[in-house]
This record gives sequence, C-alpha cells and structure tokens, in this order.
Amino acid sequence: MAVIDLANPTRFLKLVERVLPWLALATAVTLAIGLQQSLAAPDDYQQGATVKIMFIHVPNAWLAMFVWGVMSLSALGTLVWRHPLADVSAQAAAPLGAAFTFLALVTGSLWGRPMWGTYWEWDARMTSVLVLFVMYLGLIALWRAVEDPARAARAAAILTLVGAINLPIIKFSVDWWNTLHQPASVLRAGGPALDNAFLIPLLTMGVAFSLLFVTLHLAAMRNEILRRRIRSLRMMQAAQGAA
Amino acid sequence: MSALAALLRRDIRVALRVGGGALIGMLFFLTVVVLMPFALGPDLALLRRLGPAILWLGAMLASLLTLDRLFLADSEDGSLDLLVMSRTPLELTCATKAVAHWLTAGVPLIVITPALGLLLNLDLLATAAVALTLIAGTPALTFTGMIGAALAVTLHRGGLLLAVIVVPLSIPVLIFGVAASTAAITGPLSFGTPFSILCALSLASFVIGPFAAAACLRQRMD
Amino acid sequence: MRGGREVFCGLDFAVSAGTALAVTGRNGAGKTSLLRLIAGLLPAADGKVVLHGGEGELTLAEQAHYLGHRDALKPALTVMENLLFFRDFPGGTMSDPETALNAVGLNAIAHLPAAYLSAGQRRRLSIARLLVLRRPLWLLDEPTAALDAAGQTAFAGLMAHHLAEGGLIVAATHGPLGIPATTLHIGPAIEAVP
Amino acid sequence: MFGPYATFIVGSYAVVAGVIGALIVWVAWDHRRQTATLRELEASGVTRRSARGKTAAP
Repeated sequence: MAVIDLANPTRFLKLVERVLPWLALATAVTLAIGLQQSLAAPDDYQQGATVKIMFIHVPNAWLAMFVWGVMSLSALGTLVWRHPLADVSAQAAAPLGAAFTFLALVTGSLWGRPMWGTYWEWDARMTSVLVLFVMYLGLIALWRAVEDPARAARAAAILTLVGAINLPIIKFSVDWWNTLHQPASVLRAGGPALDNAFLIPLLTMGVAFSLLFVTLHLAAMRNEILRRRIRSLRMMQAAQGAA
Repeated sequence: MSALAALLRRDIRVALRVGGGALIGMLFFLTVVVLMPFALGPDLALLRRLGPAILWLGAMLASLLTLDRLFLADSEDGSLDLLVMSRTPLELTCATKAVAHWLTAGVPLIVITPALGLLLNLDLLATAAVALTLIAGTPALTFTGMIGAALAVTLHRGGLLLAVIVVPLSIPVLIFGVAASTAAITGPLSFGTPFSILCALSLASFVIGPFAAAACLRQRMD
Repeated sequence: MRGGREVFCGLDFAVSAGTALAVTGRNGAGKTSLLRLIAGLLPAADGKVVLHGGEGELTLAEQAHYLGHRDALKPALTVMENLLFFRDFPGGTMSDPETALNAVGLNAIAHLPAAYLSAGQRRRLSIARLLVLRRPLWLLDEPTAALDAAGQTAFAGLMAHHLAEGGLIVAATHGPLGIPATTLHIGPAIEAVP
Repeated sequence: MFGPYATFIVGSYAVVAGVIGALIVWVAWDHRRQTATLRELEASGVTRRSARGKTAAP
C-alpha cells in the first residue's frame, strides 16, 4: 500500500512536507553530536590531530558510492517499472552525489598533504574516486543536455546502470594498474583495527551525513517535481496562449 | 554597437542554458587530464615534468571539441542567414561570436586549470604559469578555430573534419604556450620571449580569424 | 545555379513600391533559390538585382527581411528574448516588440522558452520578426505554411499594411496569399546542356 | 589547537561546511523560486488537469 501511495507525486509531496522538518532536525542533532565527539576524540599516535579529517572524509567517501547505488535503483525504477518518481529521484541525486564525491576528494587531498607530503597521489583508491567524480559530472551534463526530462531520464538511467556495472571493473583495473606501476603502496588510511575512540565518532558522523543526504535528496526531489509541474503548465499555457 | 551586444548576449545565454554546451568542454578537459596518468603511469615526477604539455593538449582538444557548433548551430536553424543579411559587417559578427565562445568555453578551462595542476603535482608557480599562458593563448585557439568552424559550415560537415583542418593551424600556439610554461617552471630560457610570441599570435589571430571566417561564410553555397 | 545546375535563366521582372509579387511554380522550379538570390544568400551566375530608391549605401540584403523555411529561433531563449535579438541585431528602424507580439497573438506567452512553441507558433514568431524591425522588402518563402486559417487571414492583413506603407513583397507560394499580387510563374529550367 | 596541522583540519572542515551549506542554500532557494513560479502560474489562471481542453495550437 505504502509504495503505491508514494507513486502519486502529490501524495509524495505531502509526505515530504510532513517528514522534512523532522529529518532536518534529526540531521542537525546527529551532526552536532558527531562534531562534538569528533572534537573530543584523542589524537592518533601515528597521524596526530589529522585523524580528525577522517571523521568527515570517510562519510563523504561512503556517500559518494552510496548515492550511485541510490541512482542505480532509481534507474531500475525508470527502466523496468517506469515509476513516476524514479527519474525524479535519479535526477535529484546526481548533483548531491557529485558534491559528496568532490568533498571526499578535497578532504582526502587535505589529509594527504600533511601525511604524505603531497595533495594528490595517483593511488588506486583516490583514482577510482576521481573517475567516479568524472562520471557524476558526465551524468549531470547528460541531464542538462536534453530539455525534456522524460527523454533525458531514460538515457541517464542507462548510463547510470552501465556505470554501476563498470565501477567495480574500473576499481579493479585501477588496482591492477597501480600495483603494476607502483608496488608497495605506502598509503594506508587509518588502520584495519580502528579503536573505539575513533569508531564511535566516525559512525555518528556517518549516520549524520546519511541523514543529511536523505533530507537534501527529498527536498531536491520536491523541487524537481515542482519544476516539472511548472514545465507542463507552461507547455499548456503555450498551447492555449495562441488562441 | 548595441547590435554586437545583442549578439554577445544571445550567444552567452544559449551556451549557458539547458542544452547549451558551455560546461562540456570543461568536463572534457578534466577527462583528458585524468586519462593521462593511466597511459603514462602514476609517476609524480614524470607527471610534473609533462604537466604543462598535458594541460595545454587538454585545453586545445577541449576548445576544438566545442568549436564545431560555433556556426553550424546557426546554420542549421537558419539564423546564419540573418547574420549575413545584417547591417553589421560580417567580420565583426564573427569576432563577436568568437568572443562569446571564448567567454563560455575558454574561460572555464582556465578556471579549472589550478585544480588540474594539483592532480598533476604541479606547484603553485607552475600552475600559475600554465594558467597565464592559457589566458594568453586560448583566444588564439578560438579565433583560428573559428576559420575551421566557418569552413565546416561551408562543407556541411563538422566534427573530425574541423579537427583535421584546425589542428595544424594551432600548432604554433601549442609550441609557444608549452615553451612559455616550461620556461617559467624549469628555465633556463626566459619566460618573456615565448610568452610575447604567444601574445603576438593571439593578436594576429584577432585580425586574421574574423576576416577569414567571414570570407568562408560569404562563399557558402546552399 | 544549384549544385552546378542552372536553375533558371532569362528571368526579368520588376516589383514597384506598394505591390506584391507571388512567385509560383512546381517543386524544384527554383522559388527558394530566387528568393535567396535576391537576399544575397546565393550568388547570381549572371545578371543582378537592384533596388531603386532605397537607402543608397546599403545593399539590397541589408534592406530586406528573409523569412525562410527555417525559423532562426533558439529554443533555449524565451519568445521575447528571441524577438529582441531579431530587433537589435540586423539593423533597421526598430519598433515596439510588444506591439509586434500582439499582432501575431503571442503576447501572452512572451516569457516562455521557444522550445515550448508549436510549429504554427514558431511561424508567428518569425512573422513578428518582420514587424519589429522595419525593412522595405519582404522576401517570404511559403509564409503561410503551418499557419491556421485565422493566422493566414491575420498575416494577409499584416502584408496589406506593409504594402500600404510603400513596402515590397516577393513571396514564393503554392496557395493564395490573400492580397492582390502579380504572379510570376517559374517554369521548368530550360534544358541547356552545354 | 590541532597542532601543526591546524590549517589542514580547519580547512577541510571549512570546505565541507561551505559545500554542504551551499547545497542547503541552493535547495532552499530553488524551492522558494519554484513555489513562487507555481503560485504565479496558478494565479494567472493556468490550472492542472481541469483546463486540459483541446485548445489546439495552430
């Protein structure tokens, strides 16, 4: 029932209207707690105070991939079920994903400078995130290139799915490329066994950023629905205005 | 004057709105630069040495890629007829279109150059040098490329033909652009000489480009 | 000449102020080529087109409006933005864009992107281009194509007004124009194989 | 406060705050603009569904 209800954009708008303030509040509270925890977290014995960058870097990097997942699901919705909200969701998610990927890159770069002495290293992980960023931008360019959102949606959905299949391959090949060229990578973020002192603030920040994404995504979807509504109203106005 | 302002305004608006391609060139530039380490290997010392050349190649290819729509779009929708029948001299019209194109396609390339310089491990001075040479050199790319764009309209064929026509014309710009940036980074030659030549090339193209393009458009047969 | 082929030759005609010339002929007879030739968009193999009594320093093309098959609209720009470009760029005596849009009945949707317009509305916007900038000679290629009956009547009124002000019209057409006009029939090209 | 790396830490937090802030402002501004336009359209008499008569364009 719930899913069918949501299929109607008007009902969806009403739901968003109701849920959004609470989501925003939850985001703000979690973010405040997370920030407080991050500030209170001790320095790492190896990385010193720079470990604090991890608390914002890792959630962004995680979201960078998660958002592509959301877009892939939406793409399936567009192609298979032709769900009216699926392409709205995909379109609204793309700029958010690009922003999170950008932040992951920038914070990673600012973390790398004091740790490795360089802002950028063509390390396998960073390189794949950069490729992901380029793919996000390409997707946004595709959305922008076509005036009619319904037509753009199908093209973008296909590209998103192809990207989803390709991303692991890209990651894999970049790993290979990197080990071929540059054995014994010295770059290791954090460590496998993360102390609770770091793990708890990290998880809190992870939750906070996820909530932030959900909030922004719903708000952006609402804007997109309104924009499309305006578009169709204007088309009607054009048809009537000639009389 | 207001006629040219109207043309400038229109071209910039069309480029920036949905369906315009102002940012595609920037994205292409980024893609080319990201591609290079995969081919050359992630060796930072090597990338630093090749950095200016990579950035210049990327910028050149990106500006080429966006150039083919310069007159072709107007030709397809019939507004080129209007431009030709205008009381504004066709040379000025061409120059204005080139300026609009440079503002929407060339300037973004220069804006992201610092970020790309970071990826190629260029230091601040080197990045600044490349950006400066791009500011001086990309107008030359646009104004010589315009000739090719006008020819492409004459022959009803854009894309690769345009690249084949324009690339040889742009070789001097590439040579002196890279020479000036390398001179600024490593020496031993002075930065001033190649940079002056680059500026001279740009200035010359301001004169030659519009006249040649206008001549091509006048020759156009339908 | 089109594609190296002689399209027509031995054509000699005159249009005087306040009159219209309807160019007829079957498809491929060269109606469009004739209009483009007058507009200076095609070179004439031989002979010339002269406008007497216009503004002396300007070429014929600079005193003519050419309304071709393609409507020269940018879909990303609004109706008004398109029209303002048509007014500001080509050069001539400008007039009020609102009035021009009113005359073709597009004033209600001036703020919409041209991409939303139907074929007939795009045609109307092209016609508004003739009104927003005053040039004595109108070269019209199938001007009433895509217009509905009401639109055709309205356009005939606009053409009559233009003629009354001393303008000239050369129109390539299949159907009736709705205004008194001399007819020039272009026959099949003379098969002059050298 | 954060030792020798203060610039990098503060810098990265500032960048994140800046970009996220810009996203929030953009979404809010976009919402305000779209609702305003929608209201304007509805005020000018264009309504959804109801007026979907066949006022066929020429």
